[in-house]
Amino acid sequence: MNAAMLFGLCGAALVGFGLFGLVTNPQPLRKILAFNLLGSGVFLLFGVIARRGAAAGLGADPVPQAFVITGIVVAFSATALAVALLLRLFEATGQATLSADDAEEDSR
Amino acid sequence: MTVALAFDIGLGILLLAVAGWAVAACSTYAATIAFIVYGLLLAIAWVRLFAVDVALTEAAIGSGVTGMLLLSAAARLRVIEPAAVAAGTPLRIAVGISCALISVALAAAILFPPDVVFTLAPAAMAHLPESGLGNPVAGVLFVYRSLDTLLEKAVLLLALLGVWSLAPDRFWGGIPGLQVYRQRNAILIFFAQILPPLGIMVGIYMTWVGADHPGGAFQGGAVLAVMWILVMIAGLRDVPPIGQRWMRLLVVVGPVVFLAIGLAGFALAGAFLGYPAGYAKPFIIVIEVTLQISIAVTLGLLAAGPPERIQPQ
Amino acid sequence: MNFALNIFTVLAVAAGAFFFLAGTVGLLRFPDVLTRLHALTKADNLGLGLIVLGLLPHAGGLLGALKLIGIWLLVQLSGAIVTQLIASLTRQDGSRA
Amino acid sequence: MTAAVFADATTAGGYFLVLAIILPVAGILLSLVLGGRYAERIALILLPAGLAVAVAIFAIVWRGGEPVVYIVGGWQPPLGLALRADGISVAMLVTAAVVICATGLFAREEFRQPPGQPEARAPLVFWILLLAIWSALNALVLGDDLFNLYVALELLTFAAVPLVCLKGYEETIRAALRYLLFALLGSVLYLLGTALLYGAYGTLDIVLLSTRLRPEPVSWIAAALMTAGLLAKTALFPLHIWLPPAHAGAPAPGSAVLSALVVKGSFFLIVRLWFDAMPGLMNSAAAQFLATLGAGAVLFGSVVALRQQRLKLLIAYSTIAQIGYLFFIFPLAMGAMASEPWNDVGWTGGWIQLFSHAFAKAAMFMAAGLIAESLGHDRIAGFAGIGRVLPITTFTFGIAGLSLMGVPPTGGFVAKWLLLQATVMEGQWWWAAVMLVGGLLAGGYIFMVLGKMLCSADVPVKVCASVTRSREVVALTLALCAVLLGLVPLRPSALLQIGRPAIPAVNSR
Repeated sequence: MNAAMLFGLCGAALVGFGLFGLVTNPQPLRKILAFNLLGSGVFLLFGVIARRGAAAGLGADPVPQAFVITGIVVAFSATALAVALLLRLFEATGQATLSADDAEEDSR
Repeated sequence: MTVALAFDIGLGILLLAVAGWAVAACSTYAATIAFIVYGLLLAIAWVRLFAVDVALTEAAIGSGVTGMLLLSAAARLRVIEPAAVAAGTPLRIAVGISCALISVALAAAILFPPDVVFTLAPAAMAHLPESGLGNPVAGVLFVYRSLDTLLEKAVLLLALLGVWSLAPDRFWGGIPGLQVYRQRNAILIFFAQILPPLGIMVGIYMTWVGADHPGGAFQGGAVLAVMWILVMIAGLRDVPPIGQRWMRLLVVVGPVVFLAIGLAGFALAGAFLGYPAGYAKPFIIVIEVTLQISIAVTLGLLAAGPPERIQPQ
Repeated sequence: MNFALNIFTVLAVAAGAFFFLAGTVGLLRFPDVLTRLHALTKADNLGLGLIVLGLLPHAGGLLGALKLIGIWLLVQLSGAIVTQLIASLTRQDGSRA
Repeated sequence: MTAAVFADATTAGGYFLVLAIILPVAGILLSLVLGGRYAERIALILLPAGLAVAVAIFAIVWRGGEPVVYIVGGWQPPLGLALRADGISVAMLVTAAVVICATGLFAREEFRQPPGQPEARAPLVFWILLLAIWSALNALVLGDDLFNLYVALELLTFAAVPLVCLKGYEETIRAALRYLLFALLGSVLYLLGTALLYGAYGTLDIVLLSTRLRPEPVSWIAAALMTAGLLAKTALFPLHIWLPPAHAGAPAPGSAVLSALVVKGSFFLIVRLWFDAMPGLMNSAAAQFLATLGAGAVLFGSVVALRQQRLKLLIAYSTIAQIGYLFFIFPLAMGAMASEPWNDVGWTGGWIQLFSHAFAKAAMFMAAGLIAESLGHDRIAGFAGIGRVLPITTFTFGIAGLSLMGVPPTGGFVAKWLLLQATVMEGQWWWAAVMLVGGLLAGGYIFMVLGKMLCSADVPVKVCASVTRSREVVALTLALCAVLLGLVPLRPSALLQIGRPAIPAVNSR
């Protein structure tokens, strides 16, 4: 067991947590939050893979690190757009749920 | 067991506990705060994985600006907390089992690494001198895979446009609806006066050292963005209307310069996004500096939200 | 000399960690917002201050030492401001968390 | 063994690939700065230019019979990135270019910046999003690196979501949010798969990956995660729930692009993944599973479409059904017995289904938009007499519908005929049954609408707004494109096989 594997296991668990929250939590804001957790779990796996590829005097393979940096920025963009949509929905309807009248259809 | 490993185990357990809290907490507000704490812990984990560039990005953007966005949204939505109907227990159990299976599969993939570990680190280091950079991560972002970075800038811009597009027609070109402190708060104003000079210096420094050490335009840009947001929230400066030409210019200047230098590569280096031999570093620094400005403005505006009024308050 | 410095570091960092622990216990156990803030500031100021102090000999030069002190000062500043803000909000609301 | 398809050097004309991606991006940046009425002008200049680039790439690949490759920045994969245009990518490029150009022409009146007034919201946003969708699609079909494709996929998402709620109604905002959440889940699962693949094989370049990949658990997990993510984005049954409100809520030109092209982007990536990146991994169980979902989509989508009262929702459910047909490509083109799966007629059939559906569905959404504009509503029950008022549009709807049903001489017929032929050759008759039932159901919902349109009204039709002839002609042109595809000879196309790796279907380690 080393640090990379340890955080790899953390990443795997975080993906599970995030997925669970994203699918089961009915509130959009919590879904957005869970998406961020899920994303960070995926990034952590990239980080573990990078660490495993330490070579040539580097502590970690730089290519997956660059993927993660790009990924974090994309995830932030997604969060900003989703939050803006949610707040607009709240303003327009006074609610923040994904299902309007079709609640039954939604929770199928 | 070494001290380092004990620390890592503690950190891992803490990470999972806080993440679990963020998923399971009853109140959205508490969950958001848990998420911010989680982000900071995660940044430490990134340092432990020898990925300092990522740690800085995670702390600045992943936890910092994202956390701020989520927190302000949670504050606005606080009034309608229990509105949504929770999913049924059988569904939750089924989803839980499948998520656990996915986690186990991933854990297995991590615990049993391939016999041959592939890595691009030697290749990235071998060509790094050609670019004049010292930080291999910057090398990947701006030399080897700069198309990814360029397209990602386009993603950031589109997100901003998407946020703006949510404005009612009559407020188009108006002022974003950032929540500004209603009463002028002396303490906050003091803070917003004293911190930005320091923060701006740190942000510029981060970008500048990014060529050779951990840091770069993203992280530096995020720090600048936060300083700007602080000044706006304290009410020291007005939130600028999104219709103004200079603002639009600042938003696109980085990607435009990036694209222009990329196209110049056709003529100068024989390839799109190639740099002429020997002059790579100055070009990259020009790209990073302009990108930092654009990233700072874009992140700040993303946090400020869609336009909600025409006249200043 | 080296040995003495190491002893100093261990003692200072241990004392800092103790204040962090005490502050955290206070944060969890104290009854209302204001007393909790009180506990928290002890962790921030004293705890972090002692840890920084203990690490100074190992900072590797003047620049490193200045960076460490800079970190402590920044945390002081933001801690003080945020504490003030929370406290004034609490007073306005008159609510007890 | 696959030396011919290695992306090892930039080929002649490779810079066109860069232009295909970069031209729209340049347009986005310029439009943001100049704003106002320049956005439309920039788009209208770039539309023909981009079409010319797409046609040029098509011509180079068609003449040369070999993929066109561009090494970005001169950095070889796996460290760098390559762009690669093969037969299916150029066909997609041209389809996307034609549909986008037509959409641009069609949208001119709806999204016109009023002269002399301050910049309006909808026009600026629409033109930029149209260019962004184009750029993202081009990047998706040309990318040769799975992470580069992830960025392209996100670009597509961020361009598509604001288009859904451009009108700003509350139900469209809800639809957009739901779409975004599905799309984000999809791309994160895709990214998770790429992480595993990079960890196991040290590259994300598709060509390199196909040579390194071995059928082992980690590849399976990665493939499953990525496919699941992309299925959510493609809205394959049962992950379709976000599509109808999103596609029905967007403005007509937006719906046309979303339904015709955007969902195809992620489908294209699934095919790339299974046929190009992981050719050794596909087995008949996975293929049958995907096609079963497809069959479910065909039946479910068609039946629900029959029950719709609003035209745009009906067309959106029809999209769900038509997407289902695309997934028959997996069992039919991946026949385990065939040594050269690319010669299969199923491969050609599947792709022609994609292209003809793109043209027909874009035409149909435009026709629906014109009808809604002219009547002020899109309730099918109130359509009586519209055939007299908008004869061209009714005709457009009719022939687009014929293509969806698969009636000769349309592209839809060629596609379904080839797919049927493939089911016979592969001995998988059950898919044929699904296709026949799906065709009948499609006939049902198309004639349900057409019948209403063509019957004479008891009271004179009240027309809210007149519709210009030029827009009707644009929609008709797209529908005619779908018919033109019907002239494609009924045999496997050579173009669609350019650049396919000649790898045996089962790659043992």
